[in-house]
Amino acid sequence: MAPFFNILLAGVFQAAVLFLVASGLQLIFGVQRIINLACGSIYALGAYFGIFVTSWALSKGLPVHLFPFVLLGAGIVIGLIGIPLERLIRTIYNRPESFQLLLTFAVMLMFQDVLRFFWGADPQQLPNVSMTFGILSAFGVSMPTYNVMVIAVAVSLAIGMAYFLGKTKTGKILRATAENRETSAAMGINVTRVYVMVFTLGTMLGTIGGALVIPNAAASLEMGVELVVEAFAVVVIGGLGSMKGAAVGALIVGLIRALSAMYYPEAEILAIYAIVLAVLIWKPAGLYGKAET
Amino acid sequence: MSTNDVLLQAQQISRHYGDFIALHNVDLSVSRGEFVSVVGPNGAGKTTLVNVLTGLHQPTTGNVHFNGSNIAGVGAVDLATRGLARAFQLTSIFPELTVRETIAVSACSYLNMRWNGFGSLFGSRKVNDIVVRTADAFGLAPWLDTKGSSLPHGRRKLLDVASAFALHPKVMLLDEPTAGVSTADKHGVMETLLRAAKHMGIEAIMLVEHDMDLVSRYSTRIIAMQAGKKIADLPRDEFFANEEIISIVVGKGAH
Amino acid sequence: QNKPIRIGIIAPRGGVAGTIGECGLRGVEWTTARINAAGGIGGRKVELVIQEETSPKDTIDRFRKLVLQEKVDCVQGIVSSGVSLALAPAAEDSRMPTIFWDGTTQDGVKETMPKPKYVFRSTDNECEAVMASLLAIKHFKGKFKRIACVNPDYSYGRNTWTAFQALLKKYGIEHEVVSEQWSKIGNLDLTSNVAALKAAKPDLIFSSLLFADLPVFMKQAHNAGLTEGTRFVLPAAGWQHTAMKKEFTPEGIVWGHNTMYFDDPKASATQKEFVKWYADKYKDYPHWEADRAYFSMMVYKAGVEKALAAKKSWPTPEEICAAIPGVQVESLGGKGAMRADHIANQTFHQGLSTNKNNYDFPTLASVETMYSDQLQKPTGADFWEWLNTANFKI
Amino acid sequence: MSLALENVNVILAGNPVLRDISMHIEPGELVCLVGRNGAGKSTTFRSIMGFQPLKSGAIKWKRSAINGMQTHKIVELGLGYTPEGSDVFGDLTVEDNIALPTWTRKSGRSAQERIDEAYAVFPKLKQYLHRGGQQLSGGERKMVSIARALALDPELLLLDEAFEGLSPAIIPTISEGLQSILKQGRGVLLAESNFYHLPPFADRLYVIERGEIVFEGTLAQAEADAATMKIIKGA
Amino acid sequence: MRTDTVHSAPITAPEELEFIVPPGVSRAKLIAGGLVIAALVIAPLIVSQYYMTLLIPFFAYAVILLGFNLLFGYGGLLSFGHALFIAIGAYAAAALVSKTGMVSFELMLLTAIVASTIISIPIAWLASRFTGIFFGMLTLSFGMLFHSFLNKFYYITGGDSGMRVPRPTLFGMELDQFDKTAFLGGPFYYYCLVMILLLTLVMWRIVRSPYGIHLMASRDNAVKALYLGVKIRSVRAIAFVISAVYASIGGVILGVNTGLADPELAYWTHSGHLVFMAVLGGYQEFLGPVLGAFVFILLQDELSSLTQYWRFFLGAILAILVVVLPGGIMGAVRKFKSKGEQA
Ligand SMILES: Nc1ncnc2c1ncn2[C@@H]1O[C@H](COP(=O)(O)OP(=O)(O)OP(=O)(O)O)[C@@H](O)[C@H]1O
Ligand SMILES: Nc1ncnc2c1ncn2[C@@H]1O[C@H](COP(=O)(O)OP(=O)(O)OP(=O)(O)O)[C@@H](O)[C@H]1O
Ligand SMILES: CC(C)C[C@H](N)C(=O)O
Ligand SMILES: [Mg+2]
Ligand SMILES: [Mg+2]
Repeated sequence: MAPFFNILLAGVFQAAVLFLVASGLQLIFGVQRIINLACGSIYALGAYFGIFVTSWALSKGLPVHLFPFVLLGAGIVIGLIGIPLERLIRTIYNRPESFQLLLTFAVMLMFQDVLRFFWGADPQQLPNVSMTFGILSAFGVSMPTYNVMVIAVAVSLAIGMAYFLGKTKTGKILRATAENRETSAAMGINVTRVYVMVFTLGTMLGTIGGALVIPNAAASLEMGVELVVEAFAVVVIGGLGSMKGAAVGALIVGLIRALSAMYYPEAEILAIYAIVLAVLIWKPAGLYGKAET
Repeated sequence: MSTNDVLLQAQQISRHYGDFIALHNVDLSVSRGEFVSVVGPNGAGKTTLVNVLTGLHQPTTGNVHFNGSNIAGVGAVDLATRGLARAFQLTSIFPELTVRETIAVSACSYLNMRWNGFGSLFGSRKVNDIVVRTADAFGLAPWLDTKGSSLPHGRRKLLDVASAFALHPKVMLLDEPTAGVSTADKHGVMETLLRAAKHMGIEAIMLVEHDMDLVSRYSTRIIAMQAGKKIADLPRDEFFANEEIISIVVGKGAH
Repeated sequence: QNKPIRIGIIAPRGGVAGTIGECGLRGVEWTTARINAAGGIGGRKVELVIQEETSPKDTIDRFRKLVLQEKVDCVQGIVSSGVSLALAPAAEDSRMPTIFWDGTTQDGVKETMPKPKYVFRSTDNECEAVMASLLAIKHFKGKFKRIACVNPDYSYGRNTWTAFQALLKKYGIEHEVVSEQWSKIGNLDLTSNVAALKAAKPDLIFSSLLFADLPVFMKQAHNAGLTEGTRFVLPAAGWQHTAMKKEFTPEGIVWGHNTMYFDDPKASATQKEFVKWYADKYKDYPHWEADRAYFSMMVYKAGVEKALAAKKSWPTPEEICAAIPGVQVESLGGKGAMRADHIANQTFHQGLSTNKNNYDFPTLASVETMYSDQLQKPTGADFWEWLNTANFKI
Repeated sequence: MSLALENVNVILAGNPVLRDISMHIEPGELVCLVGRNGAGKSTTFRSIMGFQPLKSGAIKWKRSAINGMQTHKIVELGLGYTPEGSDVFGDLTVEDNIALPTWTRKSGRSAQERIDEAYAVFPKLKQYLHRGGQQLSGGERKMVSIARALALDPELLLLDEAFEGLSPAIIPTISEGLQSILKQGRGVLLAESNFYHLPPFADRLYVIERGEIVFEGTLAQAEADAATMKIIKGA
Repeated sequence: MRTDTVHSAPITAPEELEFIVPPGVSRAKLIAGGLVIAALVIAPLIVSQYYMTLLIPFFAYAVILLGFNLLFGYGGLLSFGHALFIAIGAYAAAALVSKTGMVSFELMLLTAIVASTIISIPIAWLASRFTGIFFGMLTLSFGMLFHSFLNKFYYITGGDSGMRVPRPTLFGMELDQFDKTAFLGGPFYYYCLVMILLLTLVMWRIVRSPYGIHLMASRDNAVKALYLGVKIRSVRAIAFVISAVYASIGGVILGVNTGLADPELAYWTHSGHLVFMAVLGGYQEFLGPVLGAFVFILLQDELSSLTQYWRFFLGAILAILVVVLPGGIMGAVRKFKSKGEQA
């Protein structure tokens, strides 16, 4: 039984990272009705930047057990790139969806080369710091403590976001802005600020995801383009714009990947799309999405 | 009036939203030659009623018969082909299509040409006939090649209704067709409508309206709703003679 | 005749294979400078025209541009098998001398380009797996029974694994496959594969993962405790050798460096010079793709000069291509030659790894080399049949 | 003087939609902007609220120009607006819709006070507190929309088609509400296309036709003017 | 009776984007079209061999985008997985050859059409329930599903190495007096030219037919369309199938040009390029996307030779175009023209 739980836990870890990126996607979509195809690139940027800052800090004598905080900090700082990005995307808020998709697609194209320009074509990685905190194990089930920390971060962000959007005044203001920009402005909401805030926050979730995954992985030019598709699968399964959907969707995708790696490796990617299709047939708007029109 | 003349009939229809009952056991019928108005305070359930009658919403209970067959939930397309058409409370047009094209959409449905993917649309005499006749009836002829989104507000409303008329329906449901239309234009719109209805052979009209002026001028029969229930269903003159109902609908001391 | 020779180079710069292309391009840079400093090829300077290798569809267009627009004399490069497969017929058709650096995991190693006139291809990508399998048998025989793999999910990954099992069978090594993990190239989250492997409790793990995938796998495997007591056979470890940090890589791995091992004590002076230049300039240690680039260029040079010597005037592309088979060159990683069927023979370097060195990644405790006439199927043979009948010297 | 438009011109897609509009509203005044569909009423409102850039002219609030300012800044200064189509936030409950303005604008009065005042005009809304905006009927939305603007605690309230879609039964309630708003010293600018909806206690009337102000005066003056009546009431 | 009591405000054009409405063909347009065709006919005589080889992928994308735009421009459905059908076309051609040994181009086209029809019908059935971003994501999922199928089922599809598409015969003729470049720039070029003209004509008829108007109605206002008797699901599904067939025809041409059917054809970024081309050219116009394909191919070709950071510049140019030219190149031309007329 223990191996089975180990696999489940591996899936949960994948889900945690996927959730961070997908929730950024959801937040931006939820409020701004923009599908950010560049979310993968932003994730990659978080990864590269996280490595860059953390290795620099370690070389300057940072105590190793502080590295998660440096990573998190790097993710947050580089997430500020959302501010200029929002400035670019602001130019097409009034256009049809296809334009927003395309503009973020353009950003994605550019990002690959920007990353290559700064970091070259070789994949980058951190020294093996993820074992700094050892392994947590119980009943034969074990997992690196660092991974547990990442899961904890994702879960607390999930709960925090749900509370923030559902219960706080700012959250309600965001939701109002999501629905009708002009009327929100007429209610005294500084829409520009809300958009900058949301886009930056959404970007930050992505960069944090990228930074946190790094001790276990490496940063490569392709990582973003690959991730987009998975993040989309999460979002489609969970329902566009729903935070709960992002969490459940990420969990489903993470677990499916893990379980199929164990029991039926041929199906890994296919299984994800099979679920996507099944969900869309059964619940066209996704598990927690609102129906269209 | 024989029962054969009944075109649209709803029996005991209800619509629930969770605990809230927006429509409660309503019976009604519309017969050939009638102009039935539905009135009632805000939130009385008028729009819900139209939505159920036109299959946009399933009734929670009860059923709706049109022209003798059950139409509960048959879907909008089927309704349109059977001869039940509607215009919306908020103006609904095709922003990028011209008046000509908009009316042609209905014409193609009516003539069942919808799967003709290779014929020239306006090369067809039949389509052209319907387009020109309908546009004429609604005074839209000068705008034939204007896009819907470029039409003045009032014309848009007419186009919305005209395109529904071009389906040559038996019964037409109109949800506040003059909402937002200025006083100066309201009667113009209504008269255009009625004239067109006659011209295009529409057999009965059902109207949802707050403007009692319009209601009293054009209706043959009036249904009053309140809190999801039908509280009156009377010929026009009897309706306006009933002080109690009038005060519910119009309020006390209104003009 | 004093016009420079224009050589088109096609190599990936972005995407997953960008890192491989980069090393090859650096190799070409160095090689060209060196050739030009020594007077060029047949007295003509070499001029490079570089294009990027992307999808087969777009790379074909780049190739045609080199041929028709840039009027190059020769095209070298190509890393991915898919692209080389599309390009070979086009090169034949346009009579363009074309030498592939790599990218010859061809359709289950069947020859899809019989009797080429203009196209020269590299050694089979499976050579390194054959050699690694032989070394695994030599060093680990009797020390394992339960085997598992984690390989890239495409032909290269599948062929290497099948070859390993075939050789175990051929040498009567009793074994049991307990898990097969396939990972999409570029997938950097292998935690579930690691968990699945861990559950299978293998004695030996064979992995031909490439690029960053391998170090990431090793790191995750190490952190999950999978590296303890498990033997590893990593024929492609040398693709990312500098990323395989000691802290998560155990010693004693069967470790492939393909056709060049940068730290080979027996290396030629040329290789040492190159490695030094590379390390100084790029703060990194080169791998085999630089050698492939060097080899391709030197083979072309030798062919041109051979044809020139025979003819005394500048040879046609046909004459150059006819001259190339049979030429021997001393490549960076050791001796190499072009076979009559236009397939390269080169020297492969592998061995058991050690962490006792001055780098932060493993090197070879002792270098074993094999010439690819030992590792590669002969002309016209079927790879899988040949594996069964070949006489390997273990 | 509180709000003044001075020779405002607005061009939309190449067409002059507002031409040299000048008008003013004083504290405590109820002013109606009357005109047929498409005359330019909503455009006037949208220009005031900063949604619509001017071609020329100026819009002044307490003598300083507000045209070109961001909408939320204009709101901050004390203008409240209900758009033509109500635009209730469908994702928020009625309660949140009405409370929202108290979070975004400080007015010196307590939030509770402001909210209570809004419900006082439409007590019926208390029945739907937890219903989502999406689930309301057309008329209910209108009520929420007006109540919401009131909760902003504005000095001047701009109501675009306040009575559209409202049942005659409820119109007196709103009229009363309007009067109580005026009594607090607030100004109201009301756009209306329905002559019969014009509140008898309106102080002044502007009649707009094809983007031009063609009449200014009291209701009585308007009723006396045949040309004006033809425009707003039809023949 | 007053028929004209409804006040007529000045007629204004909307500020938002204009969508395609089938325009009449003006004489100027006919002449321009004639010139372009004439130029294409004599192209092999004047255009350098290399640029001739670029015209073949251009033809392929022209066909693909004609179909794509039926869905996107006329149907309002943005597919982010349309490259799937390009791949189906290319693989169908390859499979025909590997299974039967037949290398007839006509048979390749036929196989592609049959395969894309069969495969697109269930997808169309499902996808026609959706619009907007959901449609985009669903099609993206199908595209990626097929992409991973191509890789996973390598014993059928050749996996990452793909399947060879050998040089075909045209009307049974071998034409081996031409080498491949000459073949592509000569007989194959003219063959494709005629084919694309025919396919353009067919598409032109479709968008101006009764069916076409129902498709546009479903794009503009689905609920209203339903009440006017438009069977929006079927209308959309049919558009999807037609556009899939067009894409597969383009796929065959691409396959022949490359000589290979490979999984990258189905990758989602390839679909992104299609959208790029459509928007670049202007999807509000019948031929806008075709123009977009032309410009895209030249742009990518030039940029990738100029700099190794061509993706960056491609992205930057795209971003600028998206921001400043909402109507694409065609939209800009039209704006310019109408300014000229006003002056
Ligand atoms: N989805 C829903 N969930 C809950 N209640 C709903 C929903 N839709 C409508 N209602 C309620 O049902 C009642 C009837 O609504 P309906 O739209 O039919 O009223 P109406 O008579 O058309 O009013 P109006 O004249 O204001 O348009 C309203 O009180 C409304 O709030
Ligand atoms: N975005 C736009 N682009 C072009 N013209 C517009 C636009 N919005 C409005 N118009 C035109 O401007 C004129 C004035 O419109 P406006 O909405 O201000 O009228 P209104 O008086 O509020 O009418 P209604 O009673 O119908 O609400 C109309 O002719 C309208 O067609
Ligand atoms: C260098 C390697 C990437 C080559 C391998 N044969 C490939 O296809 O793609
Ligand atoms: Mg209603
Ligand atoms: Mg208005």
